[in-house]
Amino acid sequence: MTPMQILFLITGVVILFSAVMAVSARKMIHSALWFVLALLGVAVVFAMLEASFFAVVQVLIYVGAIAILIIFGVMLTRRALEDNGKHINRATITTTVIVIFVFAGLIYSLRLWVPLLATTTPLSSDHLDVGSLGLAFTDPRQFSLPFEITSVLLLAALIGAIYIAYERKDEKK
Amino acid sequence: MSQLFSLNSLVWLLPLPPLLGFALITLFINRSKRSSHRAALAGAGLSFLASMIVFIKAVTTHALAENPFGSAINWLPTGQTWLKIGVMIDPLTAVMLFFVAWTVLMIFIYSVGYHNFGQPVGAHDQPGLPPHGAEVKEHGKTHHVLSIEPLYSRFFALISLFAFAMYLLVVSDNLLTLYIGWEIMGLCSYLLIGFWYGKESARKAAIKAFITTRIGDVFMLLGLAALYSLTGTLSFKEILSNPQVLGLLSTSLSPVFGLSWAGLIGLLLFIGTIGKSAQFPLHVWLPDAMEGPTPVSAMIHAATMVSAGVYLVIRFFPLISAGWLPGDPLNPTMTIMAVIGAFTALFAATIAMTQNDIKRVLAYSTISQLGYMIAALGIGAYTAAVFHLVTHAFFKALLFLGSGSVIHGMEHGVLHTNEHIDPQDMRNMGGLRHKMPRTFWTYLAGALALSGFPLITAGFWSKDEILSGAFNSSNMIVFITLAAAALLTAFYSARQLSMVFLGEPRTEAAKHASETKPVMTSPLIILAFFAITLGWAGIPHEFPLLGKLSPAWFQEFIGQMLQTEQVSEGHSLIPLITSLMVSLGGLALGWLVYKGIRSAQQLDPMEKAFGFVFRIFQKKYGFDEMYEFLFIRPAHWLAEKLSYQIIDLTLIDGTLHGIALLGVKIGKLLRFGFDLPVVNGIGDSVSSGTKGAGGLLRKMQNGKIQHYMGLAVVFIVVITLIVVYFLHAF
Amino acid sequence: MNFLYDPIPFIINWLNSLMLSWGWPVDVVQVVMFVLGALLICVGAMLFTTLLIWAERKIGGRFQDRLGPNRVGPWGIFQTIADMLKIFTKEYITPAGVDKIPFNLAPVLAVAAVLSIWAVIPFSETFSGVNINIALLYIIAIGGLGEMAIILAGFGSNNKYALLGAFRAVAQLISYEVPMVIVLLIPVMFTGSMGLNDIVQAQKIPFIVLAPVACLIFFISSIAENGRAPFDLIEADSELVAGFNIEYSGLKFGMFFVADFLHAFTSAIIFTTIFLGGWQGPGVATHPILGGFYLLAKTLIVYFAMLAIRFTLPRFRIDQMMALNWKILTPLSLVTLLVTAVVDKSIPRELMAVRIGALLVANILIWLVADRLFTVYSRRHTRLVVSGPRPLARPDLKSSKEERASL
Amino acid sequence: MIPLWWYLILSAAIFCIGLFGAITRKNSIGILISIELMLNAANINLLAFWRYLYAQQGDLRGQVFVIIIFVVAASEAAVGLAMIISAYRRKQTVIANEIDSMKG
Repeated sequence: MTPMQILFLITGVVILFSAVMAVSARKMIHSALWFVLALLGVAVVFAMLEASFFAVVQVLIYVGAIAILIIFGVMLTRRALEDNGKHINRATITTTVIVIFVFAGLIYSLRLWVPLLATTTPLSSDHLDVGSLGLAFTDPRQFSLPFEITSVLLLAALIGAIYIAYERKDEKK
Repeated sequence: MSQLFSLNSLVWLLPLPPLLGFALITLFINRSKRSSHRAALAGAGLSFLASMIVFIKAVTTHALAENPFGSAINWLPTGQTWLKIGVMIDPLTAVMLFFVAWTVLMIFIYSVGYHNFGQPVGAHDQPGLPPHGAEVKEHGKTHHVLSIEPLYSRFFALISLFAFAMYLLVVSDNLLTLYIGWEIMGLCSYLLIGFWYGKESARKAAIKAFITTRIGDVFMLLGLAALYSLTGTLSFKEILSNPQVLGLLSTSLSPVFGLSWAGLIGLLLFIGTIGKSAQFPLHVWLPDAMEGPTPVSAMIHAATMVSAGVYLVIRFFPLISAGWLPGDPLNPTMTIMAVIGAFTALFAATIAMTQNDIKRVLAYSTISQLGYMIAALGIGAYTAAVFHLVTHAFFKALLFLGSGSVIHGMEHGVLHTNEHIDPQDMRNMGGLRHKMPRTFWTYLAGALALSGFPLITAGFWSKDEILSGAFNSSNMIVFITLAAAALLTAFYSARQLSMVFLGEPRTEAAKHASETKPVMTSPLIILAFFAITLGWAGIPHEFPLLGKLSPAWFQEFIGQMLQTEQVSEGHSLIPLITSLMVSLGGLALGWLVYKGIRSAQQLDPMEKAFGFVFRIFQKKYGFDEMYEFLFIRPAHWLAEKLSYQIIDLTLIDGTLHGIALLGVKIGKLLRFGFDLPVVNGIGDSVSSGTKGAGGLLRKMQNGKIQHYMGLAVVFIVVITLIVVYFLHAF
Repeated sequence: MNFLYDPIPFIINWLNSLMLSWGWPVDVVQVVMFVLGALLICVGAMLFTTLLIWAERKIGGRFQDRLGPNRVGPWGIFQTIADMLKIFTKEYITPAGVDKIPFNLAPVLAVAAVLSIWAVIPFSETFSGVNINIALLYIIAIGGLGEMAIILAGFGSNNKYALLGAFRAVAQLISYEVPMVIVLLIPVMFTGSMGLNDIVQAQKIPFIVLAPVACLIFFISSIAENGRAPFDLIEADSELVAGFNIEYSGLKFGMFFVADFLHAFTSAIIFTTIFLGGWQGPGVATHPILGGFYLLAKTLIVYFAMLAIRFTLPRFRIDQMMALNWKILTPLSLVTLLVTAVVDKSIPRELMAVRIGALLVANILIWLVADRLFTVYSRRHTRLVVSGPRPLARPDLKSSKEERASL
Repeated sequence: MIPLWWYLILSAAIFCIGLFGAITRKNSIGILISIELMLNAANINLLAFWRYLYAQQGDLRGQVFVIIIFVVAASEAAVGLAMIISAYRRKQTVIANEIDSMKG
């Protein structure tokens, strides 16, 4: 048990616990906060994978943007929070069975896979350079097309979100 | 850039402005009468300018006939070769352009006035009928004045299209585009003759004109096809300027009448001309075409479209006369042309002599003059024919427009006096020279030119040239016939002048006739100028005294077209004296006979003197009746009996009914034997099965998204299990 | 003398070797060092803040023509300490119905978020908390945590006004992050790195010379991010009671208070680091400790500018604030980024003078055009104010202006 | 060092938790949260594979995928929340199973 492994186990437990809380908390806002914690845990995992860029981006995008959006959404739909009905629907038991089945299936299918036990050595510093990723995204021979398509997707989502959520004057009751 | 604005492209663009005008008027601006005539005039004006530029360039080019300018492009692929279309300017085209441009522009301007632009809209006017006039209240009194044509814009659209077709015909360098222009003109002629379609006579005249010219066109198309199949080209230059082709055509024998191929094709094309230029025996449509508005008569049926027929023959003269040299005996095709032309000239002149409708006289006169040209071509007087074509276009356009002006003045009188008379009947006129001085003087110029008044009119020079040609080529029969026709021409010109302008007014309407507006008279003045002066471009060298002054420019210019060294017709005194005699004599005779008419009801003096013969002439030799009896009635009978009753009703309908009955029988059999039990049974069971299955599956489609998600997961798991256990994928 | 020239790394190295010599494993030593460093910076920052609060109150007093704190200690310098003691001893009121976890988490998160930024700031050439290559991204990401703190506070309070304040605050913060992030790309572009130390090292000539418009935009946005006047709608004491922190009392309120001041100072440091050349100055190559003083001096100047703005300008309306951001700063920042990129890439690095001149000219041009456009725009959108003649206290006297004219 | 399968198990567990939430949560924002969790699980997988199998060769494909998933997640959150708010405004509910008709 190296310190890293201990750290990983702690992080994993935190992530799993907060994920479980996020999907099962009665209050939506608590759910969102647990979700934030889970995301921070994932960011730590990223950092452990020596992808510090992704760790920071994870915080920036998920915590700084998506989580805040979700909390906004929760707050804007507060009236629905106050009804005290069941927060999860009837299919809980069935779903639990299914999910356990899926998880078992995943474990089973991973069982015999050879690179599963792979370990690795620390990366040299030139592999950690964000610059090479940036260059890869602007190089037409590598990923500039996916990059452009992604940006178009983002733009479309931006416009679409504004359009959908825009409150039209004539629809006001 | 220079390529774009070169003369060559100017020639290509030359016919297009009127077409644009037509499209513009038809599609966009037909609501506005003012914009309509503006568009039409702009189109005609642009083409006119282009034509003048091209004409001046053509005239100043040395040896234009050897090096005509123009170009051709590939148009339709025909197997390995291309059907080319193109434009070409040679001397003949140049002079055609000259007179077409001038007459077309003049007639466009004239039309504005003729259709009463600026007058009020008549209360009772209807589209398709000539305007009845409007009532205007002024100073407490009600005036009847002329009213504007209801279909004003349509008129300008159609004549624009017509002008396009004429320009297209003139500038094309091949028979195909010429034929296209030719047929568009036929269509426009049909539409414009029937312009006042509310009148039954106009409708009939339009159909008559269309069908009659179509007969000629079919033969022309045959000639065209023959030419194409023999030579593989329709380009004028490749056929007519190629001695090899001409020689081949003139020496090879065709299967018909023992004519050479050149002769046969020439004959077929000539039949097209007979239709278009209203030569005997297809002349019957032209007088009836006078049902159209007068500018139409002037433009289509005097100056341009009928000239197109003559133009075709002139253009193909090298083919028709292939192998013939001046002085040789005429070849069969030329003989036919000479005979038909001369006969038509005399024959139409006799009818013209007896008509009372001012426009009909001119119509028969046109036929007669076109006969002159055909006859001239038939005897090989090529330049004379061209010359007469040009001068005739000007003075006949002038005469028609003048007659329109007279009719207009008379209509004004009729409206003013409320007298119910025909404003076109010459018997109702008289003494109009005081009322309509500008019209009179210009009309006088035109009439003198028509009758060949010596020296000062263009008609004299061109007609004299034809008579000399006939005399010198020693075709005495043709010469005598033409001379007689010239005499009659002068006679009926004098008759018309006397009846219309001289003497005293014979009706109230004539007393109150008034001069027409400047927009109508100024084209008359311009055309009168050409009717007088144009002849001086072609005074022959040998003419006493004057011949030394003038260089016979026209003959030289056109003469380039022929390979032979024939500049102008040989000249001698006998034809000169003859033409002087016939013109002056005819004029004097006509004036003497008709100066004494005092009242509209009076019998024609000639009828008094000649009676029966006169009446035959007046009935136009009964050609219309003969055609009616010979062709139309049998055709009707055949159509009724054979086509309708026997073939249509009995044979075709019977067969069809039989098939229908059979179909019904088979259908019934199929319905009860197969459709209902088998097909419907299967269909019903499928549908009820689907319905049942749908009822079962409907419960899954409940709109609850998590339900779907759960199902999807379940199915993925199941499929994965199947893949793993049964296919051993892992 | 080496110690005096560059003391901090010296101490760090000494501690490191000391612990290693005790036989501790490397990992443990590193963790201990991190903890120590974090503690040092946090405590230092906190202490500094108390000084800042005093200075701010004092300067504010001068701006507003009064004395400011002047009773506790010389020049009132211990006033903040006294306030702290008061705050520590106050009762923690937790209103009924609050959501405990968010309510208590929020102030901690607020302070933590600001302090986290200090981890990446290069204080001198040789000393910075962590020199990561994506420090700029990290700063922006941490800003998100600050927003989270505000939301938690607003939501956890179970108070309508708090929630409203939180909404406003987050809307403002998120909005002003947009032009800020865009103009931050310009130094990144100049440097080719997101590491703060790299950026400072690249500033032989401070980037304020190369990109004055971007600098201005960043300055305005960072004031807005701090929520200080004229962008203090979040707290808007006279309007919103107190904004998102209305239900807090005692030390929890104190933490928000400290976070606020600290955030302002941190913004000034970041601004200095990115646009004013950070620790760059004469003599830093041989005496790295000088860099820390340069940084401090520059930061204080910037902070003073912020204070001057805070105490002189009136508050924006919320629509004006949003219009300023979305209609002026965001487009302007995009244009600036574009123009700067084009100009920068089209002139080779070797022609330093030409490059600086061209960038300056481009920036001035952008500014002139933008100024013209926005003047036209604002004239067109000026709201008509309907008001009658101003009531005079003593209508028998003429207005002072006329009076002066008459004298 | 941590072996690869630790990450994979962690990611599988997060994924299954997300899946569970996505199917069982009534609140549609809860569903959104669960989906984001699943995406995060995928990200962990991708980065882990990249780190262990490709990073040494300088192959960047795993990172590229992760970035694209970030963008997709952000877009999805934005559009999804916009839709939820829009639906809430009309129907006064965010319970996914109550929003089951396309009209209105």
